[in-house]
Amino acid sequence: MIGSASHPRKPGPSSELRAPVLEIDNLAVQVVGEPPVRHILEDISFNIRPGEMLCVVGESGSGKSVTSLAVMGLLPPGSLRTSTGRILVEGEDILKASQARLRELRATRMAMIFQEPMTALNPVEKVGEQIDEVLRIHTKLSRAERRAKILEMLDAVHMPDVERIYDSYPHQLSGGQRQRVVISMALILEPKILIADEPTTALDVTTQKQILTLIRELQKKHNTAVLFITHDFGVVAEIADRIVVMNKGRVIEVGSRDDILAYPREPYTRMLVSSVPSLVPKQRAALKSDIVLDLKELSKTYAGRGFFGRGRSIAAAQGVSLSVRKGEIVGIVGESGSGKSTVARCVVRLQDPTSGNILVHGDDIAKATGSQLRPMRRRVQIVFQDPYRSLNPRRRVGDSVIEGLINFGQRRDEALNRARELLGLVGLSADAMERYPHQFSGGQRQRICIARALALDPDILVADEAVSALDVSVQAQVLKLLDEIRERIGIAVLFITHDLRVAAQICDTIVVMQHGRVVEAGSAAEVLTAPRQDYTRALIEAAPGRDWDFQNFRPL
Amino acid sequence: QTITAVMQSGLRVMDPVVSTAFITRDHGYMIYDTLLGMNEKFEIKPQMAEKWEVAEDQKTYTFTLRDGLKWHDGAPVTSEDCVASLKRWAQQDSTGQVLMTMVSDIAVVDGKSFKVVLKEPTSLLLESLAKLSSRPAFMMPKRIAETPASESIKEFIGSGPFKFVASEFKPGLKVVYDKNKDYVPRSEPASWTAGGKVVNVDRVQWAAMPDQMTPVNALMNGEIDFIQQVPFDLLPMLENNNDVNVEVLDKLGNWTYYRFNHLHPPFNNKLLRQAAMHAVGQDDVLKALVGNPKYAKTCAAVFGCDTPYADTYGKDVVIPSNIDKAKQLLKEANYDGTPIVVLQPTDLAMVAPQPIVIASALRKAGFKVDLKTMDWQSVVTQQGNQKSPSEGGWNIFSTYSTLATSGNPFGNTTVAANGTKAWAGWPEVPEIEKLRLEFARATDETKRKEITAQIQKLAIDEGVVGPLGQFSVPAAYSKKLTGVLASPITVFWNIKKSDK
Amino acid sequence: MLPYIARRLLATVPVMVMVAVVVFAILRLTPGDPAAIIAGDDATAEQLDKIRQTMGLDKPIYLQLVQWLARLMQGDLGVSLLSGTPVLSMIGDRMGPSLALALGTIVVTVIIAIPLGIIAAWRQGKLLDRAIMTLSVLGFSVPTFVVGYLLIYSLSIKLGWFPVQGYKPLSEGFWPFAQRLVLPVLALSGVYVALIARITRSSIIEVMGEDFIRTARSKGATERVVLMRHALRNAAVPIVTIIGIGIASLISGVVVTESVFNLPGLGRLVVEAVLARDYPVIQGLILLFSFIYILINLLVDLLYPVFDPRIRY
Amino acid sequence: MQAIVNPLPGESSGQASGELPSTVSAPQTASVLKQLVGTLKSGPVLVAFVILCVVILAALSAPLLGTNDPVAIDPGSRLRGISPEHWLGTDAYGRDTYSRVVYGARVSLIVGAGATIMCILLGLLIGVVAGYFRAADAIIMRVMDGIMAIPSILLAIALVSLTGGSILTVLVAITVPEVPRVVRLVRSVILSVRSEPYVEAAISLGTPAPTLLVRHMVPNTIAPLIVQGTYVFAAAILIEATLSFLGAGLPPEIPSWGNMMSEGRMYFQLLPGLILYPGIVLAATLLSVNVLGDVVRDVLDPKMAKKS
Ligand SMILES: Nc1ncnc2c1ncn2[C@@H]1O[C@H](COP(=O)(O)OP(=O)(O)OP(=O)(O)O)[C@@H](O)[C@H]1O
Ligand SMILES: Nc1ncnc2c1ncn2[C@@H]1O[C@H](COP(=O)(O)OP(=O)(O)OP(=O)(O)O)[C@@H](O)[C@H]1O
Ligand SMILES: [Mg+2]
Ligand SMILES: [Mg+2]
Repeated sequence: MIGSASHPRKPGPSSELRAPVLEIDNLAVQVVGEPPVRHILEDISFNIRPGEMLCVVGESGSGKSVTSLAVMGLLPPGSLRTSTGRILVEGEDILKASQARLRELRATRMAMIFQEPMTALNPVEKVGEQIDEVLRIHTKLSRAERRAKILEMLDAVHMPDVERIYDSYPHQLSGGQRQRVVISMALILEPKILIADEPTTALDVTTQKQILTLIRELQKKHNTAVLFITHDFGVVAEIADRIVVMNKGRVIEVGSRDDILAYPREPYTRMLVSSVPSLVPKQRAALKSDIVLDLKELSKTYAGRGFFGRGRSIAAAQGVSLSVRKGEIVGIVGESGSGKSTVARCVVRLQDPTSGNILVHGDDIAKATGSQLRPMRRRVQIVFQDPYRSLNPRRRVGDSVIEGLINFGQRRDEALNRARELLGLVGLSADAMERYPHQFSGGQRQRICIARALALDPDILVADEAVSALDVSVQAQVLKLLDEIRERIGIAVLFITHDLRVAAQICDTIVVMQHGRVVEAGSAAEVLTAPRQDYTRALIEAAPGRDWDFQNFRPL
Repeated sequence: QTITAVMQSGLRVMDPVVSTAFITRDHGYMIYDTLLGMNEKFEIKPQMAEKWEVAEDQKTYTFTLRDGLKWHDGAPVTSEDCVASLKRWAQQDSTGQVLMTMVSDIAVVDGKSFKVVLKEPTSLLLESLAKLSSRPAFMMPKRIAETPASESIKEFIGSGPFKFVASEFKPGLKVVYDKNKDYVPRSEPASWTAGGKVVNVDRVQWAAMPDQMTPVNALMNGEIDFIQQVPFDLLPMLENNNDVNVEVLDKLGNWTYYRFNHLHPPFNNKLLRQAAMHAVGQDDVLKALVGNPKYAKTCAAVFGCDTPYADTYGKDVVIPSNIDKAKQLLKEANYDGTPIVVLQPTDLAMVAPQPIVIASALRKAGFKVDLKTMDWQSVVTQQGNQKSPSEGGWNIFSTYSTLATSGNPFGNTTVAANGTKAWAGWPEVPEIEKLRLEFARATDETKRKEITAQIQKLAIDEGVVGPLGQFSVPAAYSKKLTGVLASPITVFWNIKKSDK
Repeated sequence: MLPYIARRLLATVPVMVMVAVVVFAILRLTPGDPAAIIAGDDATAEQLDKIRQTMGLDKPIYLQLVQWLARLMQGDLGVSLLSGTPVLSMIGDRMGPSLALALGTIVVTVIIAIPLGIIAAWRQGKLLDRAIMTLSVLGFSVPTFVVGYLLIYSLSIKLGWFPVQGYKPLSEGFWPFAQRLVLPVLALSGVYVALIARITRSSIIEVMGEDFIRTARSKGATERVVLMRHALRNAAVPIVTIIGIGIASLISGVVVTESVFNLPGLGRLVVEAVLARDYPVIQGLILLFSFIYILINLLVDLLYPVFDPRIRY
Repeated sequence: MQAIVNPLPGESSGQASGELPSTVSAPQTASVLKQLVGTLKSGPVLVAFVILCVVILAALSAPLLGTNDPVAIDPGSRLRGISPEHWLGTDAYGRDTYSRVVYGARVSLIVGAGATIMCILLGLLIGVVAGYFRAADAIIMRVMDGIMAIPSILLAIALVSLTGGSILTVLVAITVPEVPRVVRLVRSVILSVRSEPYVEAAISLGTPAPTLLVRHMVPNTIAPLIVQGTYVFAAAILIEATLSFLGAGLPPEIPSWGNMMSEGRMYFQLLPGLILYPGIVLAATLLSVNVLGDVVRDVLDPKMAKKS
């Protein structure tokens, strides 16, 4: 084991005297049923003291969630089980506890918040009732008492109009509100330990900030120990007392926030931390090349549902104008629902714009249909956010990459040669052609998607959150790749992201959208360092970990 | 007291003049009465008529009605009613139509009597008025009898022993009859449709059950009292039951037969018809259809065995299955392999097995057979199709009739042989047509027997009809019922029901 | 909501017209002649012609269709060719037994199938699950009439618990009514129980993989609560859909059951009418069936919001 | 919402381009067969497989299995019990029950498989059109509603009297009312797949609609179609029995398990074997088809497999 989990170098001031509420000791988790024992977790040891905020970081698949589920006793019974070790909650080993005892402990001693507020709540039950269920299970309070307590709790998580919220269904609430409901549910019985598994990943930055502040506040108030799982180093820099770094099912390093971020001992930790993109935009010379893509007053209104539904139209993009030059990367940023994807989808004509022009090298493709659209497809390509669903799982990678070429009449063997070249370009070996998507990691898949998009030699590449689903380390590689390609073939890129760090790293120009409108546009340096709009400023301020320079392992 | 009887089909068409369906006929005997009846000795007896008088010249018959006859609506039965009823009936009925060619006048004499004037003497008049089946000459009130013969009547009022309860009638499901308290039965003992129709119960309710198993179960469970026709295959279930009587009531029974299509090859060739008749054996048919030999017997007579006109001519042709002989005839006739289209109904147990056995026998003899399955209704429609088999027509179909109907050359439509005007199959044998007319004119029984024997010979030799054998369908009834009469028509008078 | 229902009902008109026209065409193309049925099988061609004439069957088909549609507009479904009874009153007469049978079947199915499905989902992969699923396949492989005979033989004839056949309307008392429905309902339920138990199981298993189930567990809820309170309600929409489809397809199942148990219902009427080529009756029935079918679909759609508040009209 | 999608199990970080995760979870042509063969290790699956093979083999080699002519009647020896000449006795026409059960496998498998194939092909075709071409959708679905409202018995009787009873008419009568259900299923899958990123990627690569459908959308319908298919298979054989019961089924000469049971029902107290023997074979076959259908579905659709 690396690092001394039970003896942090610099224990937080408030927690050093007290006994840990959670102690994980030499925990191992294995897969059930497979004859060669496969361990998902091995040798996990760390602890948390009351009032402490312990962040667990690590790449996707490193075992963060499995660890937290093990603590809750919620490992999927058919597939995973703990093989050795102890998990002590206030001194009680929950691995030895009966199911009934475990149920008693849940929500009273240890509670959990999950990543997806959209799916973590039962969609068919009022949220008040769902919180109420916790009280019904664990307390003997009367109905009125419970209700009062819930309303009080909702108030404590800063919900407006708590009476109404109580009687709302999850789908009637925003993502942030739902996450507050989940938090209320978790904290209403004042558990000693709160496990938060990526509680803000699904939220946009401004909401994320509110939720982080809220957790912090409640933690202070009730002196709760929080096990906070995240892969976002910005968040870690913001809130952590101590940090546990995990990789491939093992704890790599444990230490105080400053130790890990400033003096990481393990090369892996160093690599992770230094991969976090900087918020400081790179200085680039303004481009004077030709304008490849020119959007003029582009608008898209989604009509209400069809024949039987009541019409409720949404103006997702309104009068969006922007232009992209050859070799330029233009970023579109903005909070969720601001219309970024809508613009992207109109540009590649997956959606028909309601009005406005899309000029590609001066040709308007906004109204092109059928046969007119076909030649245009060569010129504009898109890469999507989700690398796992962007490739047809039933087709070999090679076939996916050459699909466009074949569509435009190239011979198969020529196309295959070209595909090999392209895979080389994105850093994959030629034998990838014969394999299926599931045999690749997310980052590799995203490269395949990029290779596929490049196969047709497009003038414009639209990347809709193309790196959002990737780990920082992988993200850094893909960003580097995009930048290289831009340099090499001079492609124009429309880069959509909600992550200002990424935008700062890669974009020449940044366009800020809000409620379907462009509110600010300019060079990356201008927009990020001297924002003119309050909205832009708020976005930047909400970005977590702004005061930490990860590349250089120091605070700003 | 109510008797609940399950009849072989549901009553839907209620006009016994329009329809010849057995269930409609049975319904007719419940609510209507006939002028004359027939007893088990095949004797013609007065029923509504008090008496009839024949004039010297044998050409004028005067019928006088009994006293006390009343329609169900309370009106007295008059001779006007009877004349109107007779006229409507004669327009529609096949025997009636022949009769009318010999009648010069039907006229009211007074309120209680009317006369029929013939062009030439014939016994057909009395015979047709006493006709058991199908389309007996039922008497109705004049206003109803004036409905055109092709249009169904809408009011069901007769003078019979039961009254139709219109409010409880559910077409196809249920018919209810109340005892007609005003009915004056004759004093003679009841026998077939003659004699005193004494009703001993308050109600008779007829039901129809689509699945044959249901009535058998229901009778065993005491839910019903009477099953008109028990499927042969289910008989063992009832025969062992101590609460149930199984008995053949229609002692005359039925005969089953098949028809060739005389218009089209290959059966426009007499030799091939003969070949087929040699090939098909009655034993196999009867076993498949009836099973239990108690209820079946082979019979070559086209007018039925045990009837006055029974005849054995052709028994060596139609009874055994003589495949060798058939093969030989096939060769002689140079059968060219034209497929034989045999119509096979699937939804009616009484007619489903015959085509299968026929097809099997024909195949053995070397015929090529195409068994075409369809519902019975389609067979009925198809059989009238005179087109060639390749254009949707047929070569063979099979059905059955009651001997109560088929016992003479008029009731028996299968022997009509006037080509395309004849019944389905359209045989053209002018000699038979001549004989039939002679039969109508003959009044002497021995003469008639001679005529029918000649018809029998021609029918077999020419392949007009292929008799497949005779069978009786037993009825079953609860032992609570007593006095159930054996009769070719299912009758509900005379029956008593005890409570236990 | 109300405008939605109105729109939906309005949209049924073209479907029903289509069905009516198609069925009309099918019927008239099918050989078979009501006149022959009325007159009996030894009627002469001349007699048949006369009968056809009086019933208007000699007119060209399109004319018959137009006349039928015109009368339909006035709410007149015509009269049975055979008995002369108005079609509407025939249908009215036969409605009760079928409705009772169908409703009874649904109730019994739901009462049996859903718990079975829940148990199977709960014991997923275990012996009990396998047993239930195997039984449900067996339920699929025994024709309704065989089930019917077995029930009659064992429960009526041998044990004498129930009458073997017949129907008594509710107005003659509940017990006589219910007593005669038990066996048919059981016989008919077999297939549906099998179907719905399977759907319930797989829907629940699907829901059990959702995140909110994990949330519920992390609250300390027992498996029973998780299953009954969280999983079942979320699985309701697919289950209700299948029940809806099931009801719509009940019509065919009803035919056999009504035959075996001699229930005077619509299923029998349709077979009788088809076999007798009683055109007006068939047409009326088909219209009724398609209307019922559409109504059930609508009902199912209206039920969705009850189970899933996200669905709104 | 910027949902960070949780990776599938088995996806480790893999920064180096050559590194491959170990667990295999998605479908893949080469391994599908291997996986299917692998499932035979489980007892019930093996039993199901063997039963189905036996039934199919029996159907194929019916004349070699000591059978007599299944159509040959012999009214003289009707309704016999088990005997050396008639291994399972005889029916009401004196036909050999054993031979009819064996030959019945042919017909019943043809009816089941035929209806299934016709339903799936038609349903797929219509469903794809409805799901993909939005303009056609409303009309197609209304027509499907209409078809669903026509009871299959009516159709069967109409067809049987129009063309005579035959396997084909029975197939059509069974298929037509079932098709709308398959159409609905396919349509819903197509609708949901339409917005899958890989489909959108293919669109933006200029893939023409037919290729798009065949390559990227239709394969997603296979797993649910297999489940639906096993249901149709069972339903077809049962509906055939029901049609025979109503007298609108296969010609009684042609042996099928369905019409054997329907014909045998009259003797169910006298000679229960007439229902029992075909019934047992039918149940075993359906059970096997179901088990195997589930297995194939699981292999093709790992998402479902994980859950059920
Ligand atoms: N039920 C399971 N059966 C088998 N393996 C599993 C199961 N659940 C998770 N794993 C494996 O355990 C490892 C750790 O998964 P875990 O979900 O804890 O990762 P994580 O660190 O939370 O990743 P992420 O940041 O993507 O959420 C992964 O390799 C995953 O494939
Ligand atoms: N197909 C659609 N039909 C109706 N409304 C839509 C559709 N797609 C998007 N919208 C709505 O349009 C608005 C803009 O959506 P869009 O996806 O462009 O936002 P975004 O900026 O990409 O958000 P995110 O960062 O969450 O991806 C949102 O309110 C969304 O709900
Ligand atoms: Mg995780
Ligand atoms: Mg977006």
